[in-house]
Amino acid sequence: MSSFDIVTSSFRIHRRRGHAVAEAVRAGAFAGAAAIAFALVGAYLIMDRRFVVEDIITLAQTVVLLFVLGGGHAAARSAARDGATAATAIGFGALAGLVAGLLFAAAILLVAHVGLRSHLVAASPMLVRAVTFLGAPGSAVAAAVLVTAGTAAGSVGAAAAMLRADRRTAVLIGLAALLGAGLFRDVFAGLLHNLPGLAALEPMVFGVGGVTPVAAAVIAVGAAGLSLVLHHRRRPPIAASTRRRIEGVLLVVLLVLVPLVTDAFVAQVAMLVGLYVLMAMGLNIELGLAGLVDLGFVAFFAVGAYTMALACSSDPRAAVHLSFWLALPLATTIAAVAGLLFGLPVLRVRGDYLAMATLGLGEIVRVLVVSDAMKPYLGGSQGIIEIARPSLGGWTLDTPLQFYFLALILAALVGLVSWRLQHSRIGRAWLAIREDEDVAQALGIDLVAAKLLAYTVGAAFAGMAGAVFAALIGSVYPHSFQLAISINVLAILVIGGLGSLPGVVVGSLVLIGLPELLREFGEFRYLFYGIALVVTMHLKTEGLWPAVARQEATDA
Amino acid sequence: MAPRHERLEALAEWRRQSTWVDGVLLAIRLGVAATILVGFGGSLVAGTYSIGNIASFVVFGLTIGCIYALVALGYTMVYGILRMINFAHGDVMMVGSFGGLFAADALSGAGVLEAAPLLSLPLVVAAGMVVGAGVALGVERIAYRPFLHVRSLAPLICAIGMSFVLQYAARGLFGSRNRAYPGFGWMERTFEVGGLTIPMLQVVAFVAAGVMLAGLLAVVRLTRLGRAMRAVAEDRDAAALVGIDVGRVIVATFAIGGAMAGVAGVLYALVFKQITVFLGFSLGIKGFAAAILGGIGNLPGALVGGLVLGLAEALGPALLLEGFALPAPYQFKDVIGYAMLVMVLIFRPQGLLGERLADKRA
Amino acid sequence: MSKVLEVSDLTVAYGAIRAVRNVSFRVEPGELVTIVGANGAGKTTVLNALCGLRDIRGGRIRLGTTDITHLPPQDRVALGLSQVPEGRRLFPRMTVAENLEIGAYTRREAAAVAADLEWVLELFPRLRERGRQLAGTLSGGEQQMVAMGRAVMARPDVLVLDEPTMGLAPQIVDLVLDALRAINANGVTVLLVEQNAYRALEIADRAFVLESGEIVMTGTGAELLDHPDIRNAYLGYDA
Amino acid sequence: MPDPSDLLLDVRALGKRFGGLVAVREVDLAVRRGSVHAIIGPNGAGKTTAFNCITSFVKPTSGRILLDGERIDGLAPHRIAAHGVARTYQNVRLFANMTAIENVLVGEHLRLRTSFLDIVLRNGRFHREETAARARARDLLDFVGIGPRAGLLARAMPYGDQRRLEIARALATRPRLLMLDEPAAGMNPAEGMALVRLIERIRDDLGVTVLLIEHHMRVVMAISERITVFDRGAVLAEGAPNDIQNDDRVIAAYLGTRSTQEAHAVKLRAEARTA
Amino acid sequence: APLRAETLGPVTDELGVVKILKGQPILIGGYASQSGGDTNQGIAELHGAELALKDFGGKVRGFPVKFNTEDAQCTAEGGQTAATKLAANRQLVAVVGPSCSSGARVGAPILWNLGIPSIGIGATAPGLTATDRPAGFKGFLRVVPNDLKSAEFQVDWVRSKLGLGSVATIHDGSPYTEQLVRAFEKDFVAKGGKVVASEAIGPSDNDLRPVLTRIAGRKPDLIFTPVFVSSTGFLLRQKGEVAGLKDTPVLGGEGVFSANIIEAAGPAVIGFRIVGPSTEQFSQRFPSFVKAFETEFGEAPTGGFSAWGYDAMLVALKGGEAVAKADADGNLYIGRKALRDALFATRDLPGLTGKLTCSAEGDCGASIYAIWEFADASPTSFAPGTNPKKVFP
Ligand SMILES: Nc1ncnc2c1ncn2[C@@H]1O[C@H](COP(=O)(O)OP(=O)(O)OP(=O)(O)O)[C@@H](O)[C@H]1O
Ligand SMILES: Nc1ncnc2c1ncn2[C@@H]1O[C@H](COP(=O)(O)OP(=O)(O)OP(=O)(O)O)[C@@H](O)[C@H]1O
Ligand SMILES: [Mg+2]
Ligand SMILES: [Mg+2]
Repeated sequence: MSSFDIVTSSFRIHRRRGHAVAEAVRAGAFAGAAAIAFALVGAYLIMDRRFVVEDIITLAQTVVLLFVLGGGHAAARSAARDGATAATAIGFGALAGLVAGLLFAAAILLVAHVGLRSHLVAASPMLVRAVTFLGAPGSAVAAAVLVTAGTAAGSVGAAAAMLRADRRTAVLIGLAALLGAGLFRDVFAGLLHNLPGLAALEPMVFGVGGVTPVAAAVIAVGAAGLSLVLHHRRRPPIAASTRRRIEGVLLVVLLVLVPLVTDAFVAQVAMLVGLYVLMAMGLNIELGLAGLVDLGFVAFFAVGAYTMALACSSDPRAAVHLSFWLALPLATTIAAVAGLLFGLPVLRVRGDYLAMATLGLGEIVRVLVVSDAMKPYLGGSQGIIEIARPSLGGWTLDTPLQFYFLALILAALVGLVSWRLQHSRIGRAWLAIREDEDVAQALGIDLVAAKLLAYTVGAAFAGMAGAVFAALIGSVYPHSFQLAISINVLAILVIGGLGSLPGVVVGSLVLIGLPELLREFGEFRYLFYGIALVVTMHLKTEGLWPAVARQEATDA
Repeated sequence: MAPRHERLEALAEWRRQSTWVDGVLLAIRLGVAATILVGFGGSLVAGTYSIGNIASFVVFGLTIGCIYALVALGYTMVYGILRMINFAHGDVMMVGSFGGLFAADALSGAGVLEAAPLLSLPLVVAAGMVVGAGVALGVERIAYRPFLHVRSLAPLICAIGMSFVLQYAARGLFGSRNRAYPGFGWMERTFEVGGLTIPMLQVVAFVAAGVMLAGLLAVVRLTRLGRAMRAVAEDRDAAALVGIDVGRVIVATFAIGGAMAGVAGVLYALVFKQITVFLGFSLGIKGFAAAILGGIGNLPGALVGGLVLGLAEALGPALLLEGFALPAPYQFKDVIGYAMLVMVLIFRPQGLLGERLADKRA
Repeated sequence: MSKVLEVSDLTVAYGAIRAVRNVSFRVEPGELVTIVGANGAGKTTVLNALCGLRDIRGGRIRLGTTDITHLPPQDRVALGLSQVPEGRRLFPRMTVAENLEIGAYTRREAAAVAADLEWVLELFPRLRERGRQLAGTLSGGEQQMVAMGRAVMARPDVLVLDEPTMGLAPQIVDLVLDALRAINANGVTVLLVEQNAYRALEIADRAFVLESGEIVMTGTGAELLDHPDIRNAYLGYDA
Repeated sequence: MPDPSDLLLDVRALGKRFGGLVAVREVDLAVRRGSVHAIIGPNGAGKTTAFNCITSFVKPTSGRILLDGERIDGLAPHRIAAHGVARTYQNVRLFANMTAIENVLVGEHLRLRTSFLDIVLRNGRFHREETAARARARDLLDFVGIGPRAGLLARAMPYGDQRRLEIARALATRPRLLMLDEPAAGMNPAEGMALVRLIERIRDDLGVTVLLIEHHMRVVMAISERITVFDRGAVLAEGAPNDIQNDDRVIAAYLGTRSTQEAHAVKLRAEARTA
Repeated sequence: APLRAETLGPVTDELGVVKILKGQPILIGGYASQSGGDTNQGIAELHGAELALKDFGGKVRGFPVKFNTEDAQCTAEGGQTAATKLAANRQLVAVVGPSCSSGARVGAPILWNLGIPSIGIGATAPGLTATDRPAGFKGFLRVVPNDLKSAEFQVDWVRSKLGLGSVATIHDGSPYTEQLVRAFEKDFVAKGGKVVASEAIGPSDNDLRPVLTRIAGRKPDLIFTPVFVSSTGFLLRQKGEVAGLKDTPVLGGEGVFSANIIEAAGPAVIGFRIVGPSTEQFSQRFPSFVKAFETEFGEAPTGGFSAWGYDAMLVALKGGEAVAKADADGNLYIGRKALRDALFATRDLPGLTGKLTCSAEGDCGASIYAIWEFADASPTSFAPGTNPKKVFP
């Protein structure tokens, strides 16, 4: 057993619950602490620059509000579980909100009047100013306003908890829709702009930084209403398999249509998602099927990219001058060979040892590529530039959208191959190795051959992604091939659901797509990314789209 | 030498039992040996470095090796019990290092640091340990405990997530500038042993690593908690069945591992004198490498792994690459480290002191 | 010193499948009770639920005067409920001696623990010479002996065993069952699941028959031993 | 001494040491083609270790192992499987997270021939082979009596079924020699007798030679043609069931004089004879 | 959509016109490395730009200016994505950034193909403003000087002023430092000097003593290394521990022109020299800029590039001010081509680093250099003029 295998025990560790008052204070304290952390880490200020609803509420305010709403909600739920009436429960929510508000206000007063800045750089007058609504920044009035607002928000959260389940969902969906619209303003604005006939709507719905107030009301109410209507329409029950199929079709439609009708940026992001899908499918063969951890996966991506560069660039280092269409299979093949070579020495290494060995190999490749010693062949830190774009009969691919469709086609192809391999004797052998190497071998499976095949196929997929990547960017630099990419691909697999092909797509959408959309929060992007990883795993431990719905939902 | 026919027979026997993979592995081994020989020989011929230089390299390597070892100890502790790499460990170390810094700043502000440097050091280290342990507990609470009963890689991904969170939260909270670590007068001294200048700090690092290892070994081998830890490591359900509170044992392990990271963080800062919020990532990887090299789950292995890795990095470019006349050989420092790691794993897939991963019991 | 074990309406499910349904029984202090049942009847599931290794869907479990339904496993051990689990579940990389010693994890009185250790070694002399061998390298039968010894080391009021004779040589089976009787004679309540139904019924005061997760029959050991259905289904006389 | 060409498995002077402990010493074992041969002996006598040596799970310290006259010792485990040796394990070792039928299909791996290209192209060859393999897997599950549980995850199955599944998986490799390590453990006497019938069918219907380790004397006596008794790593006795049963040394070392189990076994054999 | 001539309100422009409704803000974009290995640099640059906007009053022609920033990391794909994202907003008039040449190489054409000029901060690669650069770079300017120029200056100082004959160089594998080192070496050799060691390290290396030992064996007269703050700190501190290097001077790059290097290097910073802007403006204004920066963002700039961010923003604002035209209703119009031309026509604009004058290729850097030397090891003593003090010219 190791990190990359299972870890399990049959019993859970339960938290002992306290009295409702204690639980409310606890919930409030959590909300308050979250808000304080959010402020002191500096995220408040950067998110305060973005409006959700134009000129009315900023993203930062929304986040803090959500913390407190959540605290009130949790307090009320826990009170209701102990049998409190709705009114009392709301009282507990208010208590939680009060605690949160007090904590937050206290922290702000501390920031305003005690110099914390030598250690906490974000504890700035600007922060105090930003959270002040009434009164002088840092004054008692300002603090009182915060406390009042906290109490109110806690009560509202609690009140929401007292709603009937369907209404609660409706409220939640309404808010989520609004938040989504505000957060991804640029995407939706682009969408409106491009959809025929809707272009005129754009300035009505979106201001410069967020949703206009009127549109906000329409969106929130509309989404909530829709949710209620859908909930109450009698639907014929859908079999799980049909449902999955429908979801699958929807996913494909989404993948094809959305980039078409939005702007270049969405296409660009979609393109990156596509490349990660290719890579993740490769790693899925290694890790998801054969259980071989590979933290040096980025090396194959690099091999593909550099092969493309050396085959299609006008750089003097370029060995040959091929067209993209010839270079692509060449890059794939060379990456596959690299996979084979990688696999050979580490065949007998297992589990975490394998993780480290591959990580080491990946780093070796990266350093080689950046090194002065290899500069005459690989360009060193200046990389290789001016890689020709693919062209087909005089028509050159150059927009992100075109590349996206290229990636999509390749991903579909690779997905098909993956699926076929998975459901064949080879795939079964891989699974068996993952489960118990010794037994698999005793059943006649040649471990060496099977593992090498997994490495080779996985590497080929990654190399293909790398080749497309190089052609898209038009240049390759060693700094694009960091360890972080390997880790990212691993996270995609697990978040999506290990061993699941649709999971790979969903995982890439979430882990590549969303952070791209959050690019504007620059320095906090990885903070949010980290939080997203944690939260996703807590909500969907098996991944967002697990391989097969195994029957043992509650079981060890 | 055995008679000819016996040798032939042995060869035939080898051929009967081996496959092409054995051949390839043999070739790799020979290739490695040849490379090392050529590089080493070439380096000797090149004669860039004096014996004194090499001796200094050994001292450098041992110092950084001690730090790797301390990080590796934390990994190995947690791994031993959960069979899980704590990916956030490097960042726990970073936060611990900041804890020590703030304590030192406070002490310095109160004038204690200058007045009683000998007394202040334990206080600073303790601060690092407490902060490290605290953060490690947070990591356990968020990334491990909720997943004790499920079968998935979720803890691993959560730990990676926590690593990002710690790094970038620290950046947001403390800023991204490099921070100077205060020196403790007596530690800045050096002394001579056989013509070799040895800084006091190096000795401190060495002693610290040794003491920590001894302490951990004592805990694991001799105490009730230690025995419970080993039991939980082997079979969590069975441990619960003999009355061990599994949750508590895991918490204790994380706390110890975190404290270890705190020590490593402070020690790192004392040796290298400046810290940033990003130091955790690369040191974390090195610590992981050291733990694997020594055989993960094995405490003495962590020390050995750390020292060997440190030595390889310090000596490798000088002793191996010089012979190949490569430009900028120190760019390959990490390559040497990782290559050595991979080589060791080829020869000993279980690490230097590790036990065979799977004794094939049927 | 011995405690009553009372189970009422116990239901345990794996996902949608309810493997144990509304099982109720009571084991009186000092009794030796056995559960008999075919493959997959739910015996192991019942025992795991008793020891807290399995979340239960419904029902109550009482040990003496304490309701232990929602206690974590280690607290149940401290209250005097010990299990010899199916498949032994030793700590393979700890020595035999360590495995035995850790069985007494919840106990602090060193002298009494030492005395119990001596007793275990008398029961299984073979283990004496193996004290320093890693438990994982023992043969299957030797492991089973350690597993029993480990559970006894906790000096339980109620001892629960899941197929303790599995994989034991016939001679040792005798020995183990004798030992079990001796333990029981010392005042320890015993709940035994055993595939060697003949021997189990022979030594049991009372027995239940579990079929598809439900108790379908109860009686004294001797009664059931002579029951034709039992003879056919579990003793194989019809073969 | 039987005719050598009659021997399927011929183990000569097998030895295995673990550090200072000699687990198997100078063991000779001859298993006749088409027979059911049992190994019994006290716990820790080295029975499982001998199995492990034969299947290359551990490397023997000394000795030779011949299958059908061909040396197989020292070969990698998958090559031994390819020679036609399959086994089950004392502590069931299934692919816990795969379904029963998938477990069996893995067993068939050795006999499947579709190439990488066939699989990627999903051509007729692939479909033919895959269909046949699945059909065979179902047959095998039916054969061992767990056909209805084909879709269940292995780890969700009760212990006894897991043992049967393990046998089915081993059979899927189409072995010449099937080695079973305590197949009746965890089964009650009635189930044990069902197992006896299964093993007989394996020998008679499938023509597979069976070598088994077992402590359930009823099973051993009811089924085996020859029995080898191990004690402390060495062969204590070898012979037909009747001789073994009455061998004083065996009784002293293994069966135990008071063994009621043995008495039942005798009774059962008597019943089986008369039937 | 391809760019075409357009007339909106009072403005006609061959590449299109941005119309800003009354009360709406003018959008300026920014992209720099805010995550990954070069985080500090990018953040400092963007913060510098924000300060410029603040100093400018936050408005152009009475219209508030909004600064939208994106993370470009320090990679080509980061630059590409950030630029694409910025370009998706059609209201954007100009962009400040990026920090790295790799990002500029991909990002600048994306922006310019949509008529958006960009002003590079840390992108120093000579090719970006070469006369034969591709058309996509015709809208790219930079306030940071081209590597070739700074190298020329430094070599001149080392060779002609100090008269040193041999150097050792160290870079950290980043395109920026490697390029500077190569330019320096080339010039140095051309001027008759000798490069006795050309070493490289990794950006996260902390024990540089072995590589310094190797250099010591070559006995250079000077070590030239433009690596960043952490590495420079390690290098300066550890240099003393390596026999034979104690007195070898070190010349660093602009990337460490900050208070932080004092903290990083401790006492070893004394005598350390770096290259930096030489102008009057710089000497006068930089200290107060650092103060303002610290009040605003909690810590002083950690690297040396914040001043370029400031100047880039300044150029953009000035350009906007020059070409924006209001109509009778109070809406504002900015012609894209006009703005680009106005930016390229920047002359003697008093920036933070000096008077900015843009060449026809887009190099706007003041390129008047000085060598600065640190004289005090107290972190609070950072004040260009006294610590570090100008030693040449
Ligand atoms: N982890 C699991 N997931 C799903 N179902 C399970 C699981 N474990 C057991 N079951 C099911 O629960 C039922 C009872 O199993 P249990 O192991 O308790 O039987 P048992 O009586 O102990 O059998 P045996 O004598 O073979 O040990 C069986 O039908 C089995 O398939
Ligand atoms: N890997 C090992 N290391 C050390 N000793 C071992 C190892 N494997 C087995 N042994 C020892 O070898 C002896 C023979 O063990 P083996 O498992 O072969 O016994 P067995 O005959 O199968 O017994 P059982 O019937 O109890 O399963 C035992 O004393 C055991 O402790
Ligand atoms: Mg059972
Ligand atoms: Mg055995």
